[in-house]
Amino acid sequence: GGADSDENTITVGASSVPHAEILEEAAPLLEEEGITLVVEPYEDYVLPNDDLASGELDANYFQHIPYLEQTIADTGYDLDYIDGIHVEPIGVYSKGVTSLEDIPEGTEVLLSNSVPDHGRILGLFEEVGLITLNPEVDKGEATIEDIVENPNGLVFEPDYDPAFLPELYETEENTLVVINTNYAIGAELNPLEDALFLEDENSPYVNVIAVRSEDKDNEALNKLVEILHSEEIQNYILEEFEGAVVPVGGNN
Amino acid sequence: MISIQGLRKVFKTKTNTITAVDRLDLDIQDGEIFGVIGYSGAGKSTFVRLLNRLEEPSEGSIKIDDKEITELNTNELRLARQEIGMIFQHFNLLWSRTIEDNIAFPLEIAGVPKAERDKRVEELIRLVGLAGRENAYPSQLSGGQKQRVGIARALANNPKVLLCDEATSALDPETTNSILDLLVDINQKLGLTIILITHEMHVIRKICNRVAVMENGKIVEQGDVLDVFLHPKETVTKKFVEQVMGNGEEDDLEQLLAEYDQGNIIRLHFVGESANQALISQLAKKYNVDLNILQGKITQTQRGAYGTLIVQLLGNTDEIDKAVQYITNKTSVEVEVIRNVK
Amino acid sequence: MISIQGLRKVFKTKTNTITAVDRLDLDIQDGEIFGVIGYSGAGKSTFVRLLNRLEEPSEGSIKIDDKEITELNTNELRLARQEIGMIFQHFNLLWSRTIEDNIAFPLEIAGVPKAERDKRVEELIRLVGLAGRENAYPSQLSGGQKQRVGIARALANNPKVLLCDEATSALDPETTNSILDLLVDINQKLGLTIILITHEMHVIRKICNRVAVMENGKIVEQGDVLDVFLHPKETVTKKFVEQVMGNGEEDDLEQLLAEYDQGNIIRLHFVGESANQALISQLAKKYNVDLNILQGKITQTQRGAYGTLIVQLLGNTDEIDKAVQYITNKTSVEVEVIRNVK
Amino acid sequence: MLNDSNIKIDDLLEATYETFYMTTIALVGTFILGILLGLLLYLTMKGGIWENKFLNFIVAAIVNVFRAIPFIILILLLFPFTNFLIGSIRGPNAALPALIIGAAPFYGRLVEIALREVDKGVVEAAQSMGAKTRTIIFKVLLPESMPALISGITVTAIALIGYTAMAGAIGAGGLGSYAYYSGFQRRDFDIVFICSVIIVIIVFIFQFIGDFISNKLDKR
Amino acid sequence: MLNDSNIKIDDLLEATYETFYMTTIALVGTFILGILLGLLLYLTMKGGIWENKFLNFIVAAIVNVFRAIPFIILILLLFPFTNFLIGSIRGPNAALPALIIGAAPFYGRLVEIALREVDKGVVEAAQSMGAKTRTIIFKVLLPESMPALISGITVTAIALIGYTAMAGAIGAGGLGSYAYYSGFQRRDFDIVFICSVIIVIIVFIFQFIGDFISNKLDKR
Ligand SMILES: Nc1ncnc2c1ncn2[C@@H]1O[C@H](COP(=O)(O)OP(=O)(O)OP(=O)(O)O)[C@@H](O)[C@H]1O
Ligand SMILES: Nc1ncnc2c1ncn2[C@@H]1O[C@H](COP(=O)(O)OP(=O)(O)OP(=O)(O)O)[C@@H](O)[C@H]1O
Ligand SMILES: [Mg+2]
Ligand SMILES: [Mg+2]
Repeated sequence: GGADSDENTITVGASSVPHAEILEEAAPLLEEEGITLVVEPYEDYVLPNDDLASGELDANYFQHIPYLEQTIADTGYDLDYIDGIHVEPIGVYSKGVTSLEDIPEGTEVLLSNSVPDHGRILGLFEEVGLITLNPEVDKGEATIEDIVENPNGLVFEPDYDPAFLPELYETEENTLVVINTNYAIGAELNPLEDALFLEDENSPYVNVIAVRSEDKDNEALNKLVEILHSEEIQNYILEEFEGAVVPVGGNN
Repeated sequence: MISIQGLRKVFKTKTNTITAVDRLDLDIQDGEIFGVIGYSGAGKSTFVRLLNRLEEPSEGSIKIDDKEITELNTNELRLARQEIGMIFQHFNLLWSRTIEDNIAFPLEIAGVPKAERDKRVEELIRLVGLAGRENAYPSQLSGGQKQRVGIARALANNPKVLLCDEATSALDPETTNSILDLLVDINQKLGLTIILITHEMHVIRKICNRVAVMENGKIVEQGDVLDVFLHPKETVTKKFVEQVMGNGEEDDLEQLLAEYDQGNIIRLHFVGESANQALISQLAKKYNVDLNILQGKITQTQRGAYGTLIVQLLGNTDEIDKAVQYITNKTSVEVEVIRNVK
Repeated sequence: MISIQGLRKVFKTKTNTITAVDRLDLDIQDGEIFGVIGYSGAGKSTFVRLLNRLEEPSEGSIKIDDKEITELNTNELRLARQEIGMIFQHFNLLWSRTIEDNIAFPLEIAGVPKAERDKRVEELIRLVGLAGRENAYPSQLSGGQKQRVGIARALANNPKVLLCDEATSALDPETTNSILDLLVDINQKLGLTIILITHEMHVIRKICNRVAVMENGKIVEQGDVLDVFLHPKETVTKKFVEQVMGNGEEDDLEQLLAEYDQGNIIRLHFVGESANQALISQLAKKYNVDLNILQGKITQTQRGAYGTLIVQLLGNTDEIDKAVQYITNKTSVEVEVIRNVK
Repeated sequence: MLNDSNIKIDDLLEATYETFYMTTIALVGTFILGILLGLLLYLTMKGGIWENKFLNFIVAAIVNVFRAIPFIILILLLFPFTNFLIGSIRGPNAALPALIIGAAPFYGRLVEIALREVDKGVVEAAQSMGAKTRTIIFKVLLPESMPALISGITVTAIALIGYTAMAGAIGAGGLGSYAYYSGFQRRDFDIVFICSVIIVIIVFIFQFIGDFISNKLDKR
Repeated sequence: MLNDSNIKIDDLLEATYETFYMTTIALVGTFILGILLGLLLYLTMKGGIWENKFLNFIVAAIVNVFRAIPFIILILLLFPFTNFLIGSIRGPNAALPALIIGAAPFYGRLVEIALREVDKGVVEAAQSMGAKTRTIIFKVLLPESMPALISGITVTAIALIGYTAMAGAIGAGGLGSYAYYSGFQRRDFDIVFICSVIIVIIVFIFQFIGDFISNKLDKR
């Protein structure tokens, strides 16, 4: 169903984890309100925005704000978002390095090859004081070239499939490995205990319900956000994802 | 019907340049059975393959039925080829098809309807003695059986010209004979022109009208089969003729001379006149000599007995001389004295 | 040397069950050249393929050099095979190797050192008349040339037993003779045992000691070549013998009878005794008859002239009768009266 | 072990169905298109029936270009075409053009290799009978190379199953993408394991059918 | 158009080098391992020299299983092995085991197909001379099927180039991953285009070399 079908049916594109699962949890609650939610799963980060802009989707739920903004800047799509739903905090792990203070000179940092994550990761490194980024560059778009100060001489290697990072953490002992929390938990790491340092819930990388600008006030879509912010869903998120996904914008 | 001029085929390999067919001229009449003989490597297979342009000539012209084969375009060539059957030295059967379907193949190509095709195939399978094996695959046949499938296939579409490359060399004499009879039969009934490569002279003798002898890509001798048999000019031809005419092999002769160490030994060539058939008995009556037939072969031709006998003459030297003179002067039998005892 | 008992090979196909070799018993002596003849499909190729177990026997035993071939394990079989050369009906050359390397192949297998190998190969290439083509590939050779490569290859490793499956059927008579001479030579010098399948009786005549005739997978007749030639018992053998003995083909005979419509016509079988070679001249002297030699073939064997002549007897009926009686009673020549004029 | 897992039988069945669906349909298309390409390569090659250096180069270029393009980029490039053809760029059907166009050039090469193994003698025999090129193709080349063609399509089928995994990127579903996204990405290795087992079974089925047909047809 | 782009010649050269490096090394491994597997499949098949139903099944199973596993998952499964062998699980070298083990079963099937096309007569000829199986393999089977084996490895090489793109997941680099991550992900389609062109050129080079050798060796 596209935007032009039934008023009370909304089609939302989502990444399978955790977005689609969260939506599936919300669907029955929405049904009670007389709104049918169709979840269209995506495994890719380009198409959901294309499809949203072209009208195939009414909304999507897979990206954080900086990525959405980047896409709008790149494509000129007239997109906006209603509100944030959750954060998937990123953490830095290492077997060999045990404290922020004694990171050896020239330590390698292994990070995801997903370019949209890079600004976020570099921002985290700046926040804990390991590097300084060019202040003229938007944090969200920062790349490795934008590092102006790097006292520890860290070597950033943005070449790895995010899913493999836990394995790299296991074998490449003397490196820093940046792992998305969902992968960390899957690999039976405890982000709070095992991470050298971790994003907090104030991260700007909150995943949002994105819509076409004209639909920002669409009743059904706002209802969806409302339900996603409900206590029931937020508790579900906390329990289901064991801390790898942190709900935001709710009442608690 | 078939007129070949200056035909030439050169194979270039890295190390060699081989002129397989070398400026060959030849005319073959309509309805003729034309034999081609020659040593292994003489260029016989290449020659027939040039006729239907399976091999592109390097030079020269080939006219079949007044069509210049070398100038036909693809489609014309295709149609011309439908009238030229070919039996391959190495069979070239389709392993994916049964015997039946292999034989039906040229009929399918010519667009013969199924019912008619089946009839014709059945008939051919019977003719080549493979009834009962219709559904076998080539890999399940013996060499001679494959050869026969190849023959049946070449005949299936009633071609006007048939090119046979050692069509019977894998066959036993009985089967060979029946195939040859079949060919003669078709030749007479339908006026099929046949070009027949073989190294078996008895095949030539049995069914060919004319014969050409190839050596090093050239035709070194050609003519009526009988003429060539009677008066072979080239060494190669003589060797071939000896095969069918008897054991003229030189080492045999030496052995013979050693064994029969008395009297004269002469070779008599009977050249195909019935008057001379009684020569031996005439000589015995006329002169006081004993004639031992040591070796030889006599066959019948249209004009009479023809062949060679090696005969030992025992007796008085004078009588022997007279006998030999008699043969030389009074008969058409050619005599060659191999050993003269004086 | 080779002793075969109850050998049997059954091919099962979906539609047919074919007993290609059927309870065959045979003994072949050391150093013998043993011929096998038979119609196409008789089971000859299958038979030799069973001897080196290229085809697994369905039943029976094969002893070569007192080794039970059917019971050898893989490695023993391998070693046994190195002593058994084989010439294939369809050559089976490796297209990826030059002539030279094809011939060297069995030597490589036997682990002959390179220098020796090269020498032997050069020698063989010369022997089979392919000098100058050492570096050609099989695809660049004529049928007969391929056949010769196959022969050279089979001989390369000086085998003790040689299995020849129509080794000369693609060859012209000249080449055939030189190959046969080569085989006899090796046979005499090195005591090579040869099993030779062929459909050319003159090959059998020329080099074989004994011959077996196969029909429907069975050996229907066997014995000394001369005996079999002299007294063929089975129809199939007679047909083969006629091939080499002359044109005994029935339709030829009828033609002959029609052409020569006077006098008696008899067939004389000379059975290989030199005493009878002068028979024709003796008869001419003794009786008042003319003897026309119409057709026939006489060849020399170790014991004397051997062969058949078809002779027309012209003259007084009485005299003719006497002459015939003389032959019957006083000579070892067998006489068969084809037409008797009373 | 499996109790901890999030495997949903329904999803698994659906993924299996999708894999089967995509593979089978794509296979048919690949077979046809691949044979076409393979024949073109074979016929136009040096010494071929339609010897044509230029055409051969063009076909080879097309084949090579499409084999060279990473599958994921191929999907992207084909969006306009897919949209025109299927009316959508998502779901299993939308994956088909990319699957076929990705696999056909590959199969085309296998077809070419198979055709080159056909005995030149039988092609000559057919030519000597005055067969049209069409007849030579359908009655000689294809039947005589059929065992190798079938073995080749079996190999391709299995490569296609691999491609379907990547087609997950456009929501085509299938076992590969289920294994990757629901299993691998979520580190739920039970799903990976189960999916792998099912894929292996499917591979065996294809291989078995392929071998069976190929052996059946081989009358040499 | 290219002026807007972020293409860095150095990165491009490095990616090209990585692709070449991985493909070439993996190709050698694949050739050896694939021929081994293909020979095993051929020799143990029904009617083969080492006819052995059980062994044939086992080898076929191994081949099928490894062909079936999606490449990305294969990489994961091989981590312990790779770590043991290479001492690291990242970089071009760490990609090699997965590349080889991913491509070899595939090539193994192509080898099997090629071997089946070898004329049974010449194998029999070698057997009749008392050749060891080793001799038959190295002096008959492989030389007689060499044109098809080379064509097959060419096809495999090009599939391998595709695999190297996926090997980017463990930081192996290469053009495919450069195109995808620096180009596609950043919507810098010039990079995608340039990378594609280079890949196409590499494919042509491999194909050209393969065709050349294969034609050279074909003496039929
Ligand atoms: N693999 C097979 N499957 C089925 N039948 C076979 C097979 N091989 C041979 N035959 C049959 O067995 C019989 C004997 O074949 P064989 O090849 O031994 O004959 P041959 O005497 O050598 O004949 P030729 O002189 O024509 O070569 C034939 O009828 C043949 O069709
Ligand atoms: N494709 C080729 N390349 C190189 N030389 C060739 C080729 N085909 C044939 N020849 C050579 O040309 C010559 C004539 O060959 P052809 O096959 O015509 O001989 P043939 O008379 O049929 O002999 P045979 O009786 O042995 O079959 C031979 O010396 C052969 O080696
Ligand atoms: Mg020839
Ligand atoms: Mg035979």
